Amino acid sequence: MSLDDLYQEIILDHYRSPKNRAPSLEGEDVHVHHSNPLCGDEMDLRLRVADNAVDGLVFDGEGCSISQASASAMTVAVIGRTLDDALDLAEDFRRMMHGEESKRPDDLLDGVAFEGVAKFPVRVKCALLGWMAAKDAIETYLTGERDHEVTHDE
Amino acid sequence: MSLDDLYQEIILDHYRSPKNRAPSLEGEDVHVHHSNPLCGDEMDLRLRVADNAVDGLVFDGEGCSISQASASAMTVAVIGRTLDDALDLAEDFRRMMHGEESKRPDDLLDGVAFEGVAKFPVRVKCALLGWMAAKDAIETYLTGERDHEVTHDE
Amino acid sequence: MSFDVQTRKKDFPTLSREVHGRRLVYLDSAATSQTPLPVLDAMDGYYRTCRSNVHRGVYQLAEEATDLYEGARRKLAALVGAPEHGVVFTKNATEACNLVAYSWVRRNLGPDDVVLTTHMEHHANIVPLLHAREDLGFEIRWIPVREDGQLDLEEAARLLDDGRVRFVAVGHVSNVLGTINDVAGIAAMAREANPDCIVHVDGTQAVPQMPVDVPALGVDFYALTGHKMCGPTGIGALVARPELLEQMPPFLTGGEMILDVTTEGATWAPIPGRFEAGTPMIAEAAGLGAAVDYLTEIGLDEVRAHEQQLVAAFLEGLERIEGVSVHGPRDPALRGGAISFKLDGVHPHDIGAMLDSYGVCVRVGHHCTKPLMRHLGVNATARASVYLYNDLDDLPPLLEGLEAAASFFAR
Amino acid sequence: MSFDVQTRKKDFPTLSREVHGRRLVYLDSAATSQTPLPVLDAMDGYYRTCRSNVHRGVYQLAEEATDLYEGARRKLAALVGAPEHGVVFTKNATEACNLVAYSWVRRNLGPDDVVLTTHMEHHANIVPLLHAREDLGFEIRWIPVREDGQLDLEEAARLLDDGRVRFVAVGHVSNVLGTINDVAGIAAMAREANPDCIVHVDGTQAVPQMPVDVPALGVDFYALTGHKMCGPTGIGALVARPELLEQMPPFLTGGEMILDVTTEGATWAPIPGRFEAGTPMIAEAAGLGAAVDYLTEIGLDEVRAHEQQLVAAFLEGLERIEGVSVHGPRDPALRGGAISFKLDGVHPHDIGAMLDSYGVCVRVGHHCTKPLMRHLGVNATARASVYLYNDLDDLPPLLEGLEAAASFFAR
Ligand SMILES: Cc1ncc(COP(=O)(O)O)c(C=O)c1O
Ligand SMILES: Cc1ncc(COP(=O)(O)O)c(C=O)c1O
Repeated sequence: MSLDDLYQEIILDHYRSPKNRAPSLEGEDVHVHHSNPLCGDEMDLRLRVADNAVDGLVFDGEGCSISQASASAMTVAVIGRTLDDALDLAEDFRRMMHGEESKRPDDLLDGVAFEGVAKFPVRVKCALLGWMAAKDAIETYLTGERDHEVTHDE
Repeated sequence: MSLDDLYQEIILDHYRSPKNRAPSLEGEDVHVHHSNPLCGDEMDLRLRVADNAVDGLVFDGEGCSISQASASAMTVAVIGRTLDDALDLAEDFRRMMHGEESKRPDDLLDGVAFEGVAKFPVRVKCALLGWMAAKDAIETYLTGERDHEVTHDE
Repeated sequence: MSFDVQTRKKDFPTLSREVHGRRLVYLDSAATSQTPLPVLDAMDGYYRTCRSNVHRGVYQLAEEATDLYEGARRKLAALVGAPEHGVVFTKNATEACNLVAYSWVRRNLGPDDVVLTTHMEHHANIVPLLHAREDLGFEIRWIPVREDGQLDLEEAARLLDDGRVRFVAVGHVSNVLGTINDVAGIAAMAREANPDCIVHVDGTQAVPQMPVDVPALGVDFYALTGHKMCGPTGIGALVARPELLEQMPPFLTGGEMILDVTTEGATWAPIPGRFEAGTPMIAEAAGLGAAVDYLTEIGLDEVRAHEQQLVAAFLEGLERIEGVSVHGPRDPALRGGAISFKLDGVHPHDIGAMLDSYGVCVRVGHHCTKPLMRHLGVNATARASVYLYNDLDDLPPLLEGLEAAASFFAR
Repeated sequence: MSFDVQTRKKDFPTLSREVHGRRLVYLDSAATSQTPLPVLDAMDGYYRTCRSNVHRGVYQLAEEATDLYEGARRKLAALVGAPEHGVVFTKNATEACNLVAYSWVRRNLGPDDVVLTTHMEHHANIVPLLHAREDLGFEIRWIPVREDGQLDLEEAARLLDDGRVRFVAVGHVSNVLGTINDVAGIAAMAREANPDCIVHVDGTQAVPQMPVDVPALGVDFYALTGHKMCGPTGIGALVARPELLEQMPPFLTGGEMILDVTTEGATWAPIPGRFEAGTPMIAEAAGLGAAVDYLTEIGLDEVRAHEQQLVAAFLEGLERIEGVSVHGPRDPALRGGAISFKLDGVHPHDIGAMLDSYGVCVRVGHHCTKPLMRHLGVNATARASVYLYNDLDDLPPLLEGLEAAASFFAR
C-alpha cells in the first residue's frame, strides 16, 4: 500500500477545490451534524428536497483531505437523485469501503476514486463521513425531523 | 529442596503422635479459632492462664502434617512460659519462618525442626497456624476478651 | 489415542523439563494449561515486527497490530459460534464475570429480584454476585449438588417456580468435580419460568476441552479465559448476545471506549469497544488467536475424545488405590478432565508435596470453590487434571506418588 | 548523548525493520514503547520453563512462577519507592484509575463533595469520574491550562479555597503537551485546603521517562502502565498508600482475593491480593519485572537527560518548518518526550499518512484528551514522541516528511 493508492489525483482535486462546500443552503429542509470519534472531525450537511429527490446538498466542516474530498465527490454524485436512489448509492459506497466491488461505479462518478481507501482501515471512516451524513439527512427527512446530530463509528 | 527438608523425622513424630491435642481444656480462659484461607485448614486453640503464664494450652482441628506437627511442638515449647515470653517466642518462630535465624533455638525445642519449612513458601502458613493462634489467644486474654475468630494470611 | 500426543507434546516446552530429578508430569491444566510454541511465536512476532498500539494509528505498524488484535476476535468468535461484535476481550474470566455483574446485574436488579446459582460454582462466578447483593439486597438461591456430582435439576425447577428469578449464573464444567452441566437445559427452564431471565454461563473450563457453540446454548453471557485453552496469561473474554450488550452501560471507562468526552460527560462507543477501556492486551490477543488456531487444527472433538479415554483410565487407576475416593461423576461421558479425590488420613497438602517429589504437579486446596468444599464436607481436595498433551504414561507416576503418600503419612 | 543509544537500539527488534522501503523511525512511544529483548526473554522463560499458575501450587513449578510474579512486584515497588504491599497489578493504567474510582470515589463521595481535575487529563483519568458522577452527583472542578501549556495553579488555589475538594485527579506528565505537572505541589495545596483530601496521580507518562518516588510526592494513589515503560502489553499497576488500600473494599471480585466464601457472603483477603481477582498476568509481570531491571540498569535520570537533549533538538527542528507550531512548553526542562504540533492547512491525518510513507510513525488524533483538544481549539494534533532508543538521526526523516506534507496538501 503506497501513498498514491490513497491520494489519487481526483481526490486531491476535490480536496483542493471542493464542490458544494458551504455553511448554509437556501430553503434547507434538513441539517445534520456528524462527527468521527477517531479524529474528532466534524461535518455539517444540509439537504433540500424537491419531488422526493435531492434538490440541494451542501457540506461544511473540518476534516482531513479524504473526508473533505469524499464529501465533495458525494454531493456531485447525489444531487438530482431520488431519495431512495441516493440511499442505495450511499449503501453501495459503504460496501465499497468494506472491500466489496461497487455495483454502481458509473453512478458514483468521482466516488470510485476512493476505492483504494478500503485498504487503509483507519481512513475508511474519513471517506464515509460525508456519505453517512447524507444517508442520515435523507432518513431524517423521511421521518419528518429537521435536525440530527450523530457521533458515529461507521 | 527435597521432601526430606520438609518432613523431618521430628515433624513426622509430632504429626503421628501429637502432644496437647484435645477438643476442650478444663478451666479454659480463652478460645480462639483460626483458619488458613489457602487450604481451608482450621484450628481451635484453648488457653488457660495462671500467674500471668501459660498454664494450659490445647489445640484441635484439621490440617496437614506440617500444621498439626507445628501446633503440637508449639504447645510443648510454650506451656509454662510467661505470657510475654510466649509472645516473644512466637515472634521468634515467625521470623524463622521468614528465613531469619532463630534467636532462641533452645527455647523453641522441637520447633527448630521447622526451619526448613521456610524454603517452601506455601507451607509457611501451615507451620505458622498454631503459633499465630497462640499469639492471638494470649493477646485476646490480655485485652480481656474470651473468644476470637480469625481467618488470616500470616 | 485419537491424535498423535507424542508429536503434540513437543510443542509444549515446559513439559520436557525435569523436577527433582524426575520427568515433569503436568496434571494441573484445570488451573492453567501449558502454552504451545505457535502461541509463543505469535506473541513474539507482534513484539518483534509490529510493536505498536492498536486502533488509532494511521501508520503501517499500527495497522498490522490492529489486524492481529481484531483477527483474534474473529477467530475466537468463530470458535464459539458467536458474532464478532459479541466478543469483548477482558484480562481473564474473572473480569468477564465482573463485567456482567457491574454492567448488567448492578444496573438491572433490585431488592425484590432473585438470582439463581449453584453450589459448585467457582468464586469468579459467585463472589461478584455476593458483592453486588451487599449493595442491592437481591435474593440468591442455590441449586444443590447431588451425591453423584450432578446438579439437582428437580430442585432447580422448584427454585425457578415462582417466576422471580431474573438472573442465572451457572458453570458449564466444574473445575473440581469435572461435571458437565446441561446449561442449555437450565437456560430453557429459566426462560420458561421467566421469559425475561438472563443467563450467564462460566465457560472457563468448557471451552478448552470441548466444542462449544454459545448461541446454540441459548444463553446470554458466556465467560472464558485464555490461559486455560493453550493461550497466554492476561487475556479472557466475555461472549454476549450483541443486542443485550448494546443496552448495557460500560464498566471500565477511559480511553478507546468513548464517542465523545466533554466536561459535562461522556458518550459511549458502540460494542464491543465500549467494554474495552484503555490499551488492550495486544500481544495476548495475538497469542490467543494462535491458540484458537492450534485447538481448531487438532479439533475440539478430538481433544474431548482423547480426554475421555484418559479420564476413564485415571478414574480406574485412582480407585485401585486403597483409601482413594474420587469426587464427582464416575462416567467419563459426563465429565471433563479434572479429577478431585481424597486419600484417607492424608491431607491434600501432604499429597501435593509428595507428588511434587515424584515430578507430578497436581493442585491441592479449595480450588476457589469454598461453598462446594463445605458441601463435600472437606476443607480441600487434591485434583489431577488432564489435557491434550497428557497420555497414559502420566498415570503411573501419579499412582506411585499416591501409594508413597499413603504409606508415609498413614497414622 | 548520555548513554550508548546505538547499542540499546539493537535490543528493540521492531526498530530494525523497514516500512515502505524506508528505515522505520518510531516516534510513538507515548502511545506504547518498544519492548527490549530481555523483557521478551523473561516472558519466554516463564512459558518455557515454569508455565503454571501462581499462589496456590504446592509444587516446584508453581513456586517458581510465584517467585517471578511476586519478584516483579518487589522490583516495581522499588522503582517507585513504594512498599510492596502498596503495589496492585492491573491490566493497564486505565484499570488502575477505575480501581480508584470504584473502590474509593464511589465508596466515599456524595452529592455535596467536590472533585478537582484538569483540562489536560487523559480520558483514563477523567471518564471514570464523569461516569461515577452520573451515579453520585458530586461536583467536578477543572484546573485550566495556560497558554504556555502549564496548569494554572493560581486558579487551582481558588478552586480549592472553599475546602470542599475531597478528591484530586491529576496527571504527572501530559501525553499531549508533554508538560510535567508539579503534582507534589498540587497535593500539598489540596491537603492544606482540606486535610482529608485524597490525591490520585496518573503517572502513566512519567514512570517511563523520569525517576519517580511516589511516597516523596505525598500522593495517595499513583497509576502506571507496563507497555509504555519497555514492558509488555496487558499489565499496569496502581501504587497506593497501604493504609488507605486497607480500608477499601474490593472492586473486581472472584478467586484469589477472598478469605472465605459462604452462601452468606465473602470476606476479603489482605492487600494487595484483595484487588487482584482471578489468575493474574503472570508472564506479563515477569516481563514488567525485566523492564524495570532494564530501565534501572540504564538509569532513569540518564533516560531523562537523553530525552531532554532530543526534545530540544526536535523542538528546534520543528519550529524551523514553515507553518508548524508546537503545543506545550518550549523549555525541555519543563516537559517530557511527547511533542504535539500542528501544520497550517494540513490535517493531522494527512500528516500521519505522509509521514508513514517516510517510515516515520507518529500518532494523530485527539490522543484520548478531548477536553484538552477543545481547549486548544483543534479536533486533533499530530504528536511525535521520543524515548531512550531514539536519536538525532530520527529527526531528519520527520522534518523531510513534514515538508513533503506541507507542499503536497497545501491548498
Ligand atoms: C497520560 C495517560 N494516562 C493514561 C493512559 C492509559 O494507559 P493504558 O492505555 O495503558 O490504560 C495513557 C495512555 O494511553 C496516557 O498517556
Ligand atoms: C470454573 C472456573 N471459573 C472461573 C475461573 C477464573 O478464571 P480466571 O482465573 O482466568 O479469571 C476458573 C479458573 O481459575 C475456573 O476454573
